[in-house]
Amino acid sequence: MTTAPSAEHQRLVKMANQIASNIPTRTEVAAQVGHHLRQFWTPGMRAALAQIADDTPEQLSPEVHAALEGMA
Amino acid sequence: MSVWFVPRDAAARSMGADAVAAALEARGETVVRNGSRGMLWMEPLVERADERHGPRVGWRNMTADAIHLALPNDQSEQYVGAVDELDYLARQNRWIYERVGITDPLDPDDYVAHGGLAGLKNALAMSGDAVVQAVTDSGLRGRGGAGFPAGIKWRTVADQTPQPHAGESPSADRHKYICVNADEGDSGTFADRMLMEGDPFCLLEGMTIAAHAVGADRGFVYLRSEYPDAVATLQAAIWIAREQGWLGDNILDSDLCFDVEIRVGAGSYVCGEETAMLESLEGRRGMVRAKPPLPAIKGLFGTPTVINNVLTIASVPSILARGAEAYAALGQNRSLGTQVFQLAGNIAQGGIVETAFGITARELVEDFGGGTRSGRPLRAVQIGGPLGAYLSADKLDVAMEYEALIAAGGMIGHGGVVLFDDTVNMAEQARFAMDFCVEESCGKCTPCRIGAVRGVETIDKIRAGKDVTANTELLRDLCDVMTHGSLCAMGGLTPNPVLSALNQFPEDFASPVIATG
Amino acid sequence: MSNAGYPQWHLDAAQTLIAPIVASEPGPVLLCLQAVQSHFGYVPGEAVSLIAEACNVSRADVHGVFTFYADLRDTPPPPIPVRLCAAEACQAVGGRQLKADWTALCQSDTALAALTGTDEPIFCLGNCALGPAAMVDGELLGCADINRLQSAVARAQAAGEGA
Amino acid sequence: MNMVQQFDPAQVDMSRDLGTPGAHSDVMVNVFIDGMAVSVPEGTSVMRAAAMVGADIPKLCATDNLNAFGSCRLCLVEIEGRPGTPASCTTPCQEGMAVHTQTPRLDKLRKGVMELYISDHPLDCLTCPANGDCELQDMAGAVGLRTVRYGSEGENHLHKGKDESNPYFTFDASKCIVCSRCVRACSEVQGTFALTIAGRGFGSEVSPSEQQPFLDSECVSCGACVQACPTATLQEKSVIELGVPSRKVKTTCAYCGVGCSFVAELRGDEVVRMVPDKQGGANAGHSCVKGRFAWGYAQHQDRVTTPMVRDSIEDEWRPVAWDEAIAFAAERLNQIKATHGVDAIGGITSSRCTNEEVYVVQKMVRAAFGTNNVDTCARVCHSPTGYGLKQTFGTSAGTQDFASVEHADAIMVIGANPTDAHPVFGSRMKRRLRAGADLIVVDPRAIDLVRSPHIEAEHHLQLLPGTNVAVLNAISHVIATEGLIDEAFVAERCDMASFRAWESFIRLPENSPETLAEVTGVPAEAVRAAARAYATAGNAAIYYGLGVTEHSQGSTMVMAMANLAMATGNIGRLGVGVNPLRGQNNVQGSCDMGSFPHEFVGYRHVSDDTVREQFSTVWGVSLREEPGKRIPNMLDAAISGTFRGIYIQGEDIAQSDPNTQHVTAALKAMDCVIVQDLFLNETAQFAHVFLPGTSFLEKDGTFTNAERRINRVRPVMSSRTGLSEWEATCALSEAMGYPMPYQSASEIMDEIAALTPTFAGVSFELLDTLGSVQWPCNEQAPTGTPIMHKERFVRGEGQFITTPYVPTDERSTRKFPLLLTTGRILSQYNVGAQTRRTDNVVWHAEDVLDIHEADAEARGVKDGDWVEIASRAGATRMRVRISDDIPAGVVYTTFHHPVSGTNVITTDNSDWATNCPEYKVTAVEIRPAAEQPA
Repeated sequence: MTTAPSAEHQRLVKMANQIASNIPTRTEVAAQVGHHLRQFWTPGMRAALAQIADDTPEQLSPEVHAALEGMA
Repeated sequence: MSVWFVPRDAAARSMGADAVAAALEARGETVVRNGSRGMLWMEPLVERADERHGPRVGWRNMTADAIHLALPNDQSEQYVGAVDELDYLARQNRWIYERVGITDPLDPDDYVAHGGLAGLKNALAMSGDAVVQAVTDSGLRGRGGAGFPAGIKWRTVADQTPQPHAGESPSADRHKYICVNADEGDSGTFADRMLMEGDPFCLLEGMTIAAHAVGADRGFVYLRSEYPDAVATLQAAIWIAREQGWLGDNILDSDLCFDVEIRVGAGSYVCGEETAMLESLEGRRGMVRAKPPLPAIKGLFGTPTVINNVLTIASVPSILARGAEAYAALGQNRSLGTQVFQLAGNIAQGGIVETAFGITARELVEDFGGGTRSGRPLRAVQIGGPLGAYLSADKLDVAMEYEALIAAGGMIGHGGVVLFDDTVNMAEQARFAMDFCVEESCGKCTPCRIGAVRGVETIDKIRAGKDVTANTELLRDLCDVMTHGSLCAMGGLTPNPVLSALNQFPEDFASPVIATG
Repeated sequence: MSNAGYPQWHLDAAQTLIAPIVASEPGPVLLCLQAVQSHFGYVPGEAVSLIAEACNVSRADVHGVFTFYADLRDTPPPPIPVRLCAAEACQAVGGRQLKADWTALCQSDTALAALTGTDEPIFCLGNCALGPAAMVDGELLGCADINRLQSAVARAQAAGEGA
Repeated sequence: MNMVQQFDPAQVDMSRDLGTPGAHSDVMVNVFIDGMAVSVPEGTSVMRAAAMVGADIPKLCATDNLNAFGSCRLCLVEIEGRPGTPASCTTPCQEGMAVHTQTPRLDKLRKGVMELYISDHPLDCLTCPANGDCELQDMAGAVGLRTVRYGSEGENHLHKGKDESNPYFTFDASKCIVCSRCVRACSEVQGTFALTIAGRGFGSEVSPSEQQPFLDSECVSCGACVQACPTATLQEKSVIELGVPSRKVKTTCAYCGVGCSFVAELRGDEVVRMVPDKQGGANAGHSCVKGRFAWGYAQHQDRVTTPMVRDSIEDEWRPVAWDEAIAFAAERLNQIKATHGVDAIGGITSSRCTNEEVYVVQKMVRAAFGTNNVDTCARVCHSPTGYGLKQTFGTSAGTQDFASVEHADAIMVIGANPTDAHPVFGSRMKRRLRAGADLIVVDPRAIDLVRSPHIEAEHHLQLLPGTNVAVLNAISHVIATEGLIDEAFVAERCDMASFRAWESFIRLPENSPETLAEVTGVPAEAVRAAARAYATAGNAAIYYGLGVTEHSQGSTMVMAMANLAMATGNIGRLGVGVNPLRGQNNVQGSCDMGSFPHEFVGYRHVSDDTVREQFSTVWGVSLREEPGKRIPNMLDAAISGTFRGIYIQGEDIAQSDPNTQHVTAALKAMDCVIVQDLFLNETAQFAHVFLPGTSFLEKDGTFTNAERRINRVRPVMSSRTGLSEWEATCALSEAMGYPMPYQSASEIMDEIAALTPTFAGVSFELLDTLGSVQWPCNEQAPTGTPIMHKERFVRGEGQFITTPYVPTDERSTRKFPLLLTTGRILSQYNVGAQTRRTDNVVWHAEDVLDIHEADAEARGVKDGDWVEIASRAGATRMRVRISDDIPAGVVYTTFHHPVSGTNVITTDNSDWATNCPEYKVTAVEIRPAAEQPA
């Protein structure tokens, strides 16, 4: 990826990673992150995150990737 | 080798006792600084004994310059002979004051040798309840003036559960306190002071017995700042008592743990009122508290507290030592035991007279006191301090006990008797009573705070001859408001001297100029 | 003791003075005020804040206590304070006259007045059988008269100079 | 007795002054007052018993919010079988007592006392500001005083000067009767102890601190003394200026989340004063400097009362009629909707507005805009509370009423500063602390509660900003490993599986105080002691504020506190609980009212088909099932160009939201910004439509305070803008094609009640009857619910949630070595829009930066110097104050003045679950600066 990510995308990345590292469970992180994203994020934000996961996968933690896969 | 006794009492010192002691010491004599015998017109009364505990002979009004007279010549005009045989002492019945003047107040061995600790030892062999019962049986009543039965007060405190200080968490230490009111502010009274200077261990012993009786762990003596000698002597006695194991943990090897501290007043007469004293002990303004709650239930720092006067507490060791029954056999009616009367003012033979209740004022004034110092006719006697009534000279046959004095329109107060000769102006004394209230009112309640000021002004108007009839009526109305409306005895009793003067000596209120109505 | 013996007011010294009181005594405000006064001879305004802070009460609290008690003062005492008893037992033996005489003397002798201060009345020194009573620089006098007062002042002065 | 009448205590009008406080006892005693029998709880004073039967006894020093004092001596009575004339205020009723309140003897004594009072009082009743509102005057009449025989030449206090230093009230010592009511109010009610009596006897006088002017004293201007004064000695300047009020309206304060009830007193349409309502459920007659005095902003000249529009933010504002402004706004929003879709617009509701106003805004967004892009300013303060308490207890609200604190044995205050930010509750808490409850403060700063007159925290855990969760985990670790868990409570009330998971987590060595000491800066022993104190107190209560929520782990922290309370059984009764102290007056309400993008009214998720169906039916539109955008997402999308129009109700996001540069960039990027507010605030600089708002004095509706108490806000005066705010919102909605034809605010509440199970029983009628009510209020709880989770948790079983500590990204570095944290002070409120427009500025004219001496010295900064504060986000300037309230490495400031630009330097880090900004931790560096900013 060469284009600079937008502030909006930067925030989504940060939010997703932060949710993954803080979600209060140690056993079912992916499911809980997925649940959280469905509860509180707009469909547009979720779609944008999925796009980021495809475009720049290194920005997102493995738990976020797992969560996105679980939601798909 | 003879031993000399020179009192360390403040009254004796005020007449030069220190110089006399120094002069004797300079001559290489052995000097013991005892308390005062209470024959204050003789101070400094210097005594000599052939041995430490032998019989003593005395010289009155001794000075350093005259000491050489005493040494070789027992027959100087100041010589009084065997002191114990002096009529003034021999006619007394000393319980509280049994050691005062005899012992070195700060010598613990002397204390024990003269019967000290006997009461405490007896008490410790009894249950706390039994001690309370003994005090109840003795008929001992508060010597501060109100005359409340000490046993009932102690019983109330004994029945309470110790409490943490107000505002502390429930898990904090729990306490009960013994507070001794040594704020002896009444003019004409000095028995507390002389006891603390002359036999301080007696007070500490009494407090310790009280602590055992009610389950208290700490005691305070609230002592007025005007008594620096008493503060110093009592403080020294506390240190010595701790060393002796008479205070502190496991007193006399018992389970009792109790210690005493002095709190010095700071110039407030009202702090002699028990709730104001508590406020002051808590470090606050000495404002009177409304009752209830009673201090026995919520007292110092909100905990159950015994508050007694010095003489009340100092009566306790001898009651426990000699028995409640023997004590109750003294006195009359509901005034049992002995009272320490103090003879003062314009009096020839001022001092301490401890005797059973019931003696008449006339006996005290004439037989003991020997009339006025000035030699002029006696005009009035004020009994019971600045809040006590004036009695005219013809009313002295009243028995000195609580109820009889109340019936006579007076009060026994703290046992002070102040004499005035015929030069006194009783309107001026009435004005002073109001003025004293102006000076010393705590300011909490309106009748006292404003009333006293108006009282002075109204008496001034009467004395100046302004609308005398109307203003006299106003003064009487004001006295009524103060008597029945004041929060404490300060405002409530100030009308006593005012009205007694007005009623018995109306001629003094007539204007020196014109007395138009 | 003459007031020449009082050290200069010093905040840190005052702090050291009151710290153990605050640490060990419940209700320490009055004790702190008294400790400061007995050490420095008076309680300067600065001490009020110091004591309030140390005792964890308001300045108003301390001020209220300070102004309630007649003993407490916010200015240094005179070198040799003279106080005459104004109560009844001493009135009965000429206390009022002594007071008037002493006041007159001080009015004519300004040095004496400066030395002994304005006589603040004191009500009862517990010497009521030997009145009039007076307190001269802490020394109790019985049967006081002008001469005895003056010689007591002189004694105190000499003791102060000797110290 | 032949004239005995039985009296029914239920008939007592409690708004009267009964003279002494009520007694709490189950034992009743029967007494006869002037022949009338009355039964009162043991401990009730004779005065109160008499007042209950209508036999009012004259009094001056007694008032029923202060302990009996017994000084005025007007209230003397006679009691059969007892000598003397005791004061009725200090005499408790005893069984069978027969009291006479009116006898010739008493009449004479009372007249005599009154005569003394008047002999030292100016005879200027006719020109006195309190004429007609003076208890001394009333009592002189009551006792029938006709003459003062002492004359007027005696000693008096009439020459005493007047202290006018306080901006809001005067102290006229010549009128003082030394009843000590002011002194006692300052001590007993407010707990500041700024007043005393100086001197004694006739020389006694009221003294602020050391006989200083009020303004220079320790006084915090709460008004309790003015309220308590029976004469004109302490008198509101507004009363002196405007005269004694002629009518009264009960309403609710619009400042903090305490939600004090006030009686607005007016002359015509002009407010003369605001007096705290004795029957106010939240404040019980107390007030603070803001609510009591700082209401003048409502009439401030800066206030805009006409709608305005402009095509571009470069243009000048154009005042227009309401119709035109509404049409303008509707057209712009509809245009954006048509061009960019419904997701391109949204709205923000305000916690300063009423429930009804908030409700219509979120309804407009969901129904007229057609989107769930609605959020609230609670996003930036208490959103983690809603999230965390819902997860653990099942409801997004505090568990107790305020009065509960009076039963707490240990109080843990975390990240809150009640004496400044919630002063009326702070006073209540302090009263309990003075009575002996233990206090644990968890805060980087030594707030006043840590040590102030007569209050001292037993435990102060002075943690580094950002380590709340670590400290709470350490506390819970101690409780779990030292056998302090309330096993019975947990077994009975909580989900055991979640408890076991939590317990095994919390017992891990990584959560021990020893392990965490380095991270938190709190010594392990201090943590252990505090944990034991909390767990063993009996009743332990937690109160917290924005110092908990405004962190990257704000939600985690809320859950950690909930875990702690459940583990120790401190939930579901008086004296315990987990209690948020809400920032603004209606934070609770704005959250309740469906302001969050994922929830309908009553915290029900938009994806819940049943709920959505219900709303669709009542509202007559289809509603979206997916959450909308939160504020930061809206702003991001604005910068990206996909979000283009916003309706902002009463919030100044350009000043109050973090990372100001980012916020302003977003606002600038939009096509239509509609601001509804009292003043042209910072955000309005970027607006196209300005809709004038109404002050609380003009509103009709309800506020819900931090204890879930729904209070009525009543219009004290007519709207200065011509419309209610909800009317303006409805007009816009209608102009956009979705009519909301409400006739009254009451009708809006009826709709809320119909749609919300927890509000089912609420109506204006009920509130007017009961005064206030705490939700849930419905069939099961017709008079409301002071204490929640009593028998069971709202969610059924209490849910433990593991709370691993995850450090924030915002860490001190070599470049930004200090941690900045922020807070409030007493006299100012939030961004200061209201309080800066009042005389409250005399107490706080500027924000300053508190810095530890060592940090100041290392940077060559002295007390009072100007410094530059720089963070990763930006820089601003401020004056410094050397302070030992904070540890080295931490700096602190308030954010009440826009010039301070505090949010220029705060970053856009936020809570992981709710995006509540991390205001409380910003890594900064301080440099000396030559001059103040322009």
